[in-house]
Amino acid sequence: MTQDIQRMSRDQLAARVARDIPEGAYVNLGIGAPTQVANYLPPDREIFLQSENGLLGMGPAPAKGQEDPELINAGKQPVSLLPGGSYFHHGDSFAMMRGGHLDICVLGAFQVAVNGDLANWHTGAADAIPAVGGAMDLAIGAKQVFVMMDLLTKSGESKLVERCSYPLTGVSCVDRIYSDLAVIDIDANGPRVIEMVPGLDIETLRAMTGVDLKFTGVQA
Amino acid sequence: MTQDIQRMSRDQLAARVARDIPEGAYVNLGIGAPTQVANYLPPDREIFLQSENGLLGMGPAPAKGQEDPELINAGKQPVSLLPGGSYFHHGDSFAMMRGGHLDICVLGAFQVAVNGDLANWHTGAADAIPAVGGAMDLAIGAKQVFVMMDLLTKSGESKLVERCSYPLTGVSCVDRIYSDLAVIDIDANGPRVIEMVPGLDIETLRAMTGVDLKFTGVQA
Amino acid sequence: MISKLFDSVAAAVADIQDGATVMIGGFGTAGMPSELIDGLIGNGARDLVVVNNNAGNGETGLAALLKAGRVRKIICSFPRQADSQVFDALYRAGKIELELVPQGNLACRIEAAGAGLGAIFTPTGYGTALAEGKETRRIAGRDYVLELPIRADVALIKCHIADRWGNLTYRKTARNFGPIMARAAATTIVQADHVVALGQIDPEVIVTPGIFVKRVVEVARADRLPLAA
Amino acid sequence: MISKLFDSVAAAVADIQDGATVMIGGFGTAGMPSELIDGLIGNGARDLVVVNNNAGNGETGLAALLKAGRVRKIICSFPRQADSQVFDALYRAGKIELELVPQGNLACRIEAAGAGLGAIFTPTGYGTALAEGKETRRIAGRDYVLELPIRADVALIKCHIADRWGNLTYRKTARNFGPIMARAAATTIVQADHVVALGQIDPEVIVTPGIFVKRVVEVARADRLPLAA
Repeated sequence: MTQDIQRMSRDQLAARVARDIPEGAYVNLGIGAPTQVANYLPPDREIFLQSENGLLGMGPAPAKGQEDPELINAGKQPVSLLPGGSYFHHGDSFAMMRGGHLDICVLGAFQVAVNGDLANWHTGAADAIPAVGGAMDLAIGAKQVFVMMDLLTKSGESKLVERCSYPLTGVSCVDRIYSDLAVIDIDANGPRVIEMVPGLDIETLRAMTGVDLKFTGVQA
Repeated sequence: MTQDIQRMSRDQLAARVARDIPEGAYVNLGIGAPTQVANYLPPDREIFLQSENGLLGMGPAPAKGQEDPELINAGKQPVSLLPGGSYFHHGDSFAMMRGGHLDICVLGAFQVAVNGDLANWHTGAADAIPAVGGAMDLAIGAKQVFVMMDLLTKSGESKLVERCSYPLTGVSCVDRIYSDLAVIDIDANGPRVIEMVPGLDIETLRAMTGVDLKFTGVQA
Repeated sequence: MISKLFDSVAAAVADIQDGATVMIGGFGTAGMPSELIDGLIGNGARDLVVVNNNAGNGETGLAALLKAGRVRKIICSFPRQADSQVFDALYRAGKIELELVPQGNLACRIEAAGAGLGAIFTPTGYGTALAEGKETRRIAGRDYVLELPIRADVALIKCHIADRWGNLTYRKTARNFGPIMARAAATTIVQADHVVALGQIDPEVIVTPGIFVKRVVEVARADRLPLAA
Repeated sequence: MISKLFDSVAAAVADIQDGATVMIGGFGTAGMPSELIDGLIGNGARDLVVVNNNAGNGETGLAALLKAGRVRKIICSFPRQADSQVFDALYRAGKIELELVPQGNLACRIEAAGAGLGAIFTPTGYGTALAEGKETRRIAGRDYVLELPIRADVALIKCHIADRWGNLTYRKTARNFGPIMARAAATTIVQADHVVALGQIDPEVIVTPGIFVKRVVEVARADRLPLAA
């Protein structure tokens, strides 16, 4: 009997990503949906959040009225600093990324290719004003790059693709995709599905993505 | 009537160099004789002494009993820090040099060539243990490189030479030589004597050095 | 006695020339030296090349400089923001040139300039459109792009506390590009929340030593934060 | 709860392997992590490659490590000193390999490693024997030498104050190579004069954020300086 596909909500997805972040990890959460992951990090785990604009040990948004315009995150929202946190300049901040000191970064994506190429900064549309920020540094810098995205576009096209049609952010840099339908590892052998949401089966997922998927430990 | 050549002593030479260091200059004094220049800087001029091991605003040696083994200069002697001084790490310290932020450095020399090449780190002797320290960084980094040396070796050979026979510290980097016999500028046109000690004449100096010297504003 | 203190913003920025490359600190509005930028608008210099992480927010500060038509080109990582309407309009009208640089390459190219390096091989941007036409090299199994230093004639930055020798400390994430831009410009001009007597800043906590700073002007904004006790 | 604190020097250095590249902080004896070096001597690892500005002073610390015959090669800028007799004897006997690097190139190669750069063009050493055989390039009218990063398996450094997350401050000129080596090693091990509770170090004055540090051990030397009031 076929059940409906139980697609994960953004919040469920953020919680799912949060589950995989171990205590002691140094983590950068990209602008947008990845920022939500912070809301689901278990309070009993000490995890170090880095923000590209020069802080480590980022805490939650301050109470209303306690905002400080000189204490913001990469998305320019007010944040707080945990005891044990630190401030540093942009050179040091991007040395942390580029130098491989971050354990994990979580980024959004327009497309991920089967070889791990990431496209998340530019749709390539002629009238779009490009803006890259720290995406390219994070993509190639962190020890593990997690992507958080819907697996399909609104019009139903797979965002996991044979080859990115959008301009690249980084080459062969994505290690894992957390999507609303499945969790997919990417390594030298290509994409390998390690989790699917209830109601989704291998054949359906294959048909949705149109790329060669391997499966490990998932229920058919 | 010929008078005796009134060769400058090390202390006189240090005082002569000090006279040319203007207020507000950022200055690195090399290990050895150049360190003595600090003793002759006029107390009414604010001059910023940098030490390669991470301090700016270096003050004189502390009173006996006040030495701090963690506050030393490049020669590993105890020093003090003036109010307004600062500490920084080696990356920042050598960025100051290499990035052209120092106005003046004063170095010793084995040889200086007529094109400004400097040799001051290694005699090239087969059994010598080489040690370069920060000499090569200072030689190419400071806006003006002053050399402080005896013009002749103990055996009477000129240390201002057509071409250095000792291994180079830096290429075309010396701007001015303060020697016990003359002050000599070096630019694209070669060496130009701007001061001689009393008792020395142009012909004698030419004969001593054996290189093509120009003279400006010196008494024949 | 050396004093780098200036009495007014106008005097501090008076000699910025047409065509100058001007680094402007700040990440969004945090650390943006708004009063110095206002001074630069008043100064009248044109055809500026501006280096900043962004391309202006709202209608003030860098956005106002853009709006005044003084900027020929901007070198930045993240121009498009919710409130970057001034830049957006100029860009769509073809009235401003954009050099888009990944943020970390912006940082390390500025650092390279300050540190006197001739060029650096950076892994960021390899294989992307932002590295097109640039020299690449595989070193120890990894691919890198050759990037050149970014220098400036002038840097305008904001700090928290300064003294007459130009020693600076910053406040929280307003630090951002200030320390690295201070090193990469021929003339670094600083607006300080507070100027204190020489020796009042602990030498261990000075972030920018005075060697990198030419001019300091105290800007006592109404909303500035008091000195910590 | 994350704690990088170790109870003993021996435990902190226990897994340093034969053949490891070990950065050792300090400029002369200022900032030299003598107790960690003693721990490394006790650990017994051999065929080490050591990166330090000098090559040991007197008979203790790095000199003792050399004397124990554990070091295959040293990368440094200034080996020959008045009290470098241990190194001098080994070198003259052909028992130790020396890679001599200008001090600023040592610094920027270590920085390049920590910052993930593949290589840098530096002006220092151009045209000298220390650049022989290295690639050179003229960029914007100046000559540069291509230098590669220096990485390490382990960095041993000394700091003044640390906390359980590995945040560090240094003291005076004992800072020297500590902050840059901390970033360039896979495992950075720190001896601290003092360990304080989390949050006790002002976030504005932390010089080395904990991300660069793996292990901290408090070494309460008899002559250590007390915490400032």
